Amino acid sequence: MEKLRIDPEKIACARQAAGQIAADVDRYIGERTTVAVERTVLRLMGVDGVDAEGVPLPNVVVDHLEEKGVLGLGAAYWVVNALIQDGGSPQKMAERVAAGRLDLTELPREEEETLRRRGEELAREGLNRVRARRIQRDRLVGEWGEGRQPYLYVIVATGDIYEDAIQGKSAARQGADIVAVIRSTGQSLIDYVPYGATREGYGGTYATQENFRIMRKALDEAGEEVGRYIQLCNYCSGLCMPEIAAMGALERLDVMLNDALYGILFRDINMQRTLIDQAFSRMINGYAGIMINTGEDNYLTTADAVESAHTVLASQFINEQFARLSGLLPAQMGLGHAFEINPDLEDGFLLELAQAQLSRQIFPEAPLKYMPPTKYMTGNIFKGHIQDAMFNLVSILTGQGVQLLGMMTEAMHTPHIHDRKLAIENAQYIFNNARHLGEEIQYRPGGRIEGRAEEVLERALSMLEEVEKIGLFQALERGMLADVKRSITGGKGLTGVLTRETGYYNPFEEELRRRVGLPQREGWFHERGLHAD
Amino acid sequence: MEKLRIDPEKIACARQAAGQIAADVDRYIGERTTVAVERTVLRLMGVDGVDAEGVPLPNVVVDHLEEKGVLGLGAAYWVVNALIQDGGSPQKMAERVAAGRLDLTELPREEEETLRRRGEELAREGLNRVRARRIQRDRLVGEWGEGRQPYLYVIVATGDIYEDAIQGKSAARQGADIVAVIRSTGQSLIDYVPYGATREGYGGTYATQENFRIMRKALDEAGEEVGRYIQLCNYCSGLCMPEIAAMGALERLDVMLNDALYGILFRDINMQRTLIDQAFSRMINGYAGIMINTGEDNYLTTADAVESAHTVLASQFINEQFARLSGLLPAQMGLGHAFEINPDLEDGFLLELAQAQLSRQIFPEAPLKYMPPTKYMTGNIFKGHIQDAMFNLVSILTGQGVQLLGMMTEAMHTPHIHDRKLAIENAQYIFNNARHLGEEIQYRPGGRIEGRAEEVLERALSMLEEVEKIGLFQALERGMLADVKRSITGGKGLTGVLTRETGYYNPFEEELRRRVGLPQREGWFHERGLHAD
Amino acid sequence: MNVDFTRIKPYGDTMNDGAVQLSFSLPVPCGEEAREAARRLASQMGLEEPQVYHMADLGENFTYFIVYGACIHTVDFSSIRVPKVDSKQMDYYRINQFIRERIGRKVVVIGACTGTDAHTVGIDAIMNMKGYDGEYGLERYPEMEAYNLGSQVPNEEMLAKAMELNADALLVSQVVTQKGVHIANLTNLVELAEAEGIRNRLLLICGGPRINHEMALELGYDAGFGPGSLAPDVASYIVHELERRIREKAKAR
Amino acid sequence: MNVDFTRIKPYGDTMNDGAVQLSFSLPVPCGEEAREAARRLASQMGLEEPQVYHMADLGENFTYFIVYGACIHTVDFSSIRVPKVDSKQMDYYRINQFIRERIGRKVVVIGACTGTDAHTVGIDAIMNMKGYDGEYGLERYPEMEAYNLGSQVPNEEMLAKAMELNADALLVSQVVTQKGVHIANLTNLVELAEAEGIRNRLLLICGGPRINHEMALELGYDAGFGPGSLAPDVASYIVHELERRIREKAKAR
Ligand code: B12
Ligand code: B12
Ligand SMILES: Cc1ncc(COP(=O)(O)O)c(C=O)c1O
Ligand SMILES: Cc1ncc(COP(=O)(O)O)c(C=O)c1O
Repeated sequence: MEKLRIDPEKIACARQAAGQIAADVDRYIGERTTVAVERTVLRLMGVDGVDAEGVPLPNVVVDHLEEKGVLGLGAAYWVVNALIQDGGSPQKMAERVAAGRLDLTELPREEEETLRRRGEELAREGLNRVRARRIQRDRLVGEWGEGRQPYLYVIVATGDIYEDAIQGKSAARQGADIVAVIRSTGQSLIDYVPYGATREGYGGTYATQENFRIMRKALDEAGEEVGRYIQLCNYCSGLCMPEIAAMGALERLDVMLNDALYGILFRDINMQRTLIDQAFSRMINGYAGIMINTGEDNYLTTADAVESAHTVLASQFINEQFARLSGLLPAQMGLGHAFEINPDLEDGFLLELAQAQLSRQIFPEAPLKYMPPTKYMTGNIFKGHIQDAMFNLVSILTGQGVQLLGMMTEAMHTPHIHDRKLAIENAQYIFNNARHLGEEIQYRPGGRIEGRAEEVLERALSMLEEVEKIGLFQALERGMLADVKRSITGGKGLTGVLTRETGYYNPFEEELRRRVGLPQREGWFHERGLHAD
Repeated sequence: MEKLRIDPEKIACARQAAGQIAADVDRYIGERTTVAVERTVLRLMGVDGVDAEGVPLPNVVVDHLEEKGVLGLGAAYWVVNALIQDGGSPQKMAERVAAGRLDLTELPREEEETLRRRGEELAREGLNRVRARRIQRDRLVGEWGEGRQPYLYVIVATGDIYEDAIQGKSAARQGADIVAVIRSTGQSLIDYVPYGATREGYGGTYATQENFRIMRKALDEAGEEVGRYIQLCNYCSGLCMPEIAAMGALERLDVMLNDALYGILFRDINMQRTLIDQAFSRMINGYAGIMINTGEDNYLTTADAVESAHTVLASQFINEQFARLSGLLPAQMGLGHAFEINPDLEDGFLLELAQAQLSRQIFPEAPLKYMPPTKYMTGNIFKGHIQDAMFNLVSILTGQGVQLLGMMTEAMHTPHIHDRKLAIENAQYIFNNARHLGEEIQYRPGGRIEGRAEEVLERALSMLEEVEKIGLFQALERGMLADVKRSITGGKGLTGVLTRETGYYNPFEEELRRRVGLPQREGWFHERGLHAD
Repeated sequence: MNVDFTRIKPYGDTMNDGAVQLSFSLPVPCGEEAREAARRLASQMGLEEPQVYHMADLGENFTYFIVYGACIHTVDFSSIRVPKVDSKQMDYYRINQFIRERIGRKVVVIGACTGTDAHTVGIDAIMNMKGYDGEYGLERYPEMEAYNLGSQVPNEEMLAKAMELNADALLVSQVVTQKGVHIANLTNLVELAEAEGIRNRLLLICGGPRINHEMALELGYDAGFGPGSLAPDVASYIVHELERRIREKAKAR
Repeated sequence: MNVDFTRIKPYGDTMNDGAVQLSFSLPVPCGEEAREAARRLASQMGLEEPQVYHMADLGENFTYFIVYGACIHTVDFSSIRVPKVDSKQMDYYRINQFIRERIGRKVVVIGACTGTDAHTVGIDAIMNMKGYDGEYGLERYPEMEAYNLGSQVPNEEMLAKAMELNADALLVSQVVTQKGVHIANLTNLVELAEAEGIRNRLLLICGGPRINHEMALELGYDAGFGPGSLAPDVASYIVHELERRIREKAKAR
């Protein structure tokens, strides 16, 4: 139902501008890879574990290749070569590299065709494991059922994965549909993924494959008992973005925070690095049937929610296009926005409603991820609790997809076990008590709400047109998003960006593109060749 | 703005039926008086204080006349007679009766005209005092300003008038517009008004004239400081209904709980008694410029709010007509209703909205008094606080007049000092944040909300038509209201009902009717005479 | 996570973190000294690192606080035993059958909301014909004679009625609890019953939102029923206890 | 109402009624024993007649409680003294004037959100050109050289910068406080500064939502600023303290 009369022409123009912006970037990143992408390839081949110093084996192998200056051909090239020459598994091979007993670059080089055959085989095996997890998810959802939208999404963030597991199970029993394990501060800036079960993080728990497993098991147990598949969420973000995608795909995560720009803007990660990483990570997420959640909500923690509402919308358009380029379906696009308007603003609720309804109409198939009030939450837990109630009301009124539940204790600590209970009760009460209100009300044509929606769309459109003109990199340099200026060569992780050399080989990307029905990069190389002459 | 399309014909029919119901009762009560009415006459003449045993002088005098079997002529008759014969003030005269030094019935009897002259004089004096208070209120409101509707209405109920004063001032500073002092349990059933400042009540504080004064002073102090006239409310209800009206008029109360049926249904007060008392009490309230609050909300504490919604509406119609007959203006009719639907009902919010909007449209000029959730409030203060928020939202959406603020601690205790603060914050946040939402939304024609409103009106109408047929007394006997059956000769206070004998004299009623522009009862006597033949 | 049930502590997100939320007002003007006073109070209550997260001026020199802290106290959960009404729970049909078979006469029950209390919804829930929450009230029970006297019934009147009807059980509801008025009222009824010499002939049962069995025993009642009680709970108790007493009396003879 | 300020108590609706609201969870299964455990815990905290008004099963053998009771503890309000940053509060213009007149050179200030903390809004509020809540940030002050290093700045880097720029004051923001990470981080900075031998040449100032002046002093800082602080608060403190130190040093020579 189109509730706000907004100009479809403007929506189409905005979408087209975003498409162009993403396409430009895609052309750029198609020529590059990163250490994280290469480590991901290794992980998908089954490389796991750490060396004697605790360095993850994917890092050991990639560092080894980088040291030798040969990573531009892709880690897969060297590993597959070694496997053919030397036999064994990728894991064994990595262990030998770690032990200093193997130099991948010193082995004789196989012919391309042999390499390709073995590489494709490995890719199929790896991705079949991913597919198996996806099928398993579908089966469990079928068996146990699942919550209805808006999904109740809560976080656990004790820092200790075993406490997280308890809190997650408790949340499931309380009614949560999605449980996200928040990451420890700082993890996003470390250029490897920690290993094993971890018990001390700050403000969150480290994302490790073992931790993923522990949580998955806990939520499956609870889900089976409560008769509702409980979705597990983590952060596919930071310097290890695609690796985490791979880990999540292998451990049956269901939802991933995964934004094309977040790391650049909020973690000062180099923009080339993040844009390359996100593309590969999203292919994996897409294929794994994972729903991504983008991070537009974060804009409003530093910028003003009324003033900068259009930047959220503009970014949603961009995220949508990047997602499309990685083969994500609209139903997997949990585009983010947030209820962050100052609660003391007269008629602020009307503006929130306008924005939420606008997003709903512009992205009709996306399970929009709606973030709760955080910035204006204070130590007054009682007031906070009703801010959260109003947030829940907007959601049920406008049909959001994922409701990241607000906690009355937002201003003090990551959620305590009962904070979640109260938050879930809050949402359940409001959703149920006003279930069909959205169907029953109409917005006054030309009124404050419709007017606001128009204004936001208008401003998003002109921003996108501007970005399209100068390109995304320039736009980021000028601070057009979130008021944050980033330089194309600044930020963390730039050294991990490499140009793909001729002969670069990534069988997983190829296989993914094949399976998802995306055009091959090679195809694009050719195309470019054509365009170039 | 007519937001729900409801049949004006049905509204008119319902109003007419209620008019007939009230007119029938009015005919009946016009022939009767009560001990409370007579005590009120004395109070308006200035009789106050207690005798040696602590019995209020108005009671002493009225009991004296009743004992002598002469109250049917009206207390005024005897007192005015005594004043003319004996000189002195009504107060002095009452003191002498109390001391056993004067038997009013033994004095020689003056001629009617002399009596009338003196009686009218006393009435004018008494009512001039009331008028002065009213003028004073208007002046103070002009000087200090006042809150905007929906007024924030809170209660104090410590049992100790001095604590009440503190709590009331604190509430005023927190933002309250109306402060009500809740009465101690049991006061409504005692047939006299306690005297002096009182410091121990249960679940509330006794209504006494001195207590009124103490609170009035406290709220004036606070009001002047905060720059907002703070309205004082009490309970004009129970066996002393009209006396309390007089006390309130004299002490500049601004709002009075005052319902034509509440005492009958919820306190088992005899129906004749209450109906006679309410009529006189409302004349006083009307002239004093007091806003009354009716008690339809109470129906929903015993009956189900979905099932019995129409009884609330029906009763509002009846209360409106009784109020009209006593000269109250629509702007003084705080007709009651309540947010008492089970919060766990799917779409319950839609039903609440329908009811509130319906009342709004049917009584466009009345400052509707909207009561918060009470029955479904539990020890879960957090859930309770958001139930209150939704209640506040309905109010601002539908333009209610008086918002009796819900307290998160409803299920445990009368409000603590900070409960009020949190409740006020709640309302202020919601009212401000969604200030013009009501203007911006429309209800889907023929939708769930409109349908519900129609249904409630329909059922109220047929109920009123039924009551019109059998008369209000019969209807009460059959338990048609609030599921409570009362007999016409049952309940408390029947012995206090008297037939007005020929020559019955009540100069205050006459003067009130004159000043308010109501027809005199005498006129009505004539009329009846006409109809009778 | 291992829990030591002899020393349990509040839990926020880590075993034994002691997390507790508090709120209260103090009769002091709002300001840093007030905040410190709140902190000290919380300390005395055994909260470590008390944090005043919110402070609001209530006017008239009162200040409101929301505080979190880590509680140092522990409770031995393993040793807790709560006295409960321990009669076997039966349903409507079984109760009536029980009366027919084991008592052999109608059971007479009188209920009321006593004193100045006018909250009848609770006692009605237990007694009314139409029932509550899916359970018929005692008036519906064919093997019971149930009288609901309604609200604001003086204790004297209730006892007089008990003697008149030769009641087996009195059901007293008390909802208003401000300043302990329910305690005074309930105590008064027991005293009157004792003075009349009929205490032992009656099952005295009280109920209400702030009543629990343990407290009822302390007040001299035979049983107490709190929030959420339903007719079968009370009836089960009544008939079992009645039968026990009848049996005992028979034995004594 | 007379208040005895040497013995203040929580207040609900009657002086000294002690009314306190509590909520917490216990790692025990929901039930009557859990309720009793909650009551006992509240008793130990000094609440008389603790009432568990709400109890909720959280699953996994955890139970949540909302409790009210009457606190027996009292606080001597009359003796409370709270250490405060006590420099005279000046505004933007007066501060710059003060620097010109009494210090005679630009004041160099470095700010950062240190460690792994990325919450820059607070430090930005104090430093950013455009200001916050109607007050310009330090970057705008003509008589100050203000450097905002941003977020996730290692302590070492911050100190290196301080030496490089010959800073007068370091402004450290810490917002994440879980498991005391801010304490560890703030302490580490002081230790590093001492190790470098530059502690005395610097004003060390910290701030954040859980910081207060008293605690900052305890951690070895010169001052601490909590929620709601604004640039002029900090700047007033800095310039006064700096002037005092300069004067003292001059005297010492
Ligand atoms: C409905 C209601 C009213 C209605 C009562 C209508 C009626 N006919 O009963 C009206 C509007 C008339 C009313 C009036 C007042 N009320 Co009132 N009322 C309530 C309310 C909202 C709900 C009570 C209720 O019906 N609960 C539902 C029933 C089913 O629950 P229950 O009583 O606990 O009963 C269950 C069990 O306890 C048990 N049970 C109860 N009794 C018995 C007895 C036996 C023998 C057994 C076995 C079991 C049993 O079984 C029941 C079913 O499970 C409460 C607030 C709240 N949400 O609780 C305030 C509340 C009880 N009222 C309160 C007050 C103060 C008053 C007034 C005194 C206010 C005033 N000054 O005007 C008046 C005066 C009444 C008087 N004289 O007593 C206070 C009491 C504060 C306190 N703790 O002392 C409350 C808590 C509200 C508040 N926060 O201020 N009230
Ligand atoms: C905005 C925000 C974010 C933004 C930050 C954006 C940015 N660039 O700053 C984003 C979304 C990125 C974010 C991320 C995270 N956040 Co955050 N975030 C918040 C939030 C909502 C508001 C903080 C804020 O901006 N306050 C407004 C400013 C103006 O207030 P302030 O910081 O108190 O500053 C004032 C004073 O304290 C003082 N001051 C502050 N610093 C200084 C310094 C000096 C020298 C002086 C003089 C004064 C001073 O002056 C300021 C102005 O008055 C809070 C919740 C809340 N409502 O408080 C959570 C919160 C702080 N975040 C939290 C967490 C856990 C995180 C994450 C770790 C979660 C995760 N695992 O992903 C991440 C990681 C961030 C990291 N590495 O540090 C927790 C911290 C829990 C705790 N107590 O430890 C909070 C409390 C939320 C919660 N309940 O979980 N967050
Ligand atoms: C898209 C996205 N990624 C990641 C994060 C988490 O931050 P970090 O990078 O510190 O794990 C967020 C924060 O909410 C986010 O929105
Ligand atoms: C109209 C009316 N009168 C009086 C009261 C108060 O009851 P009481 O008669 O016990 O004072 C109420 C209760 O809310 C009411 O609604």
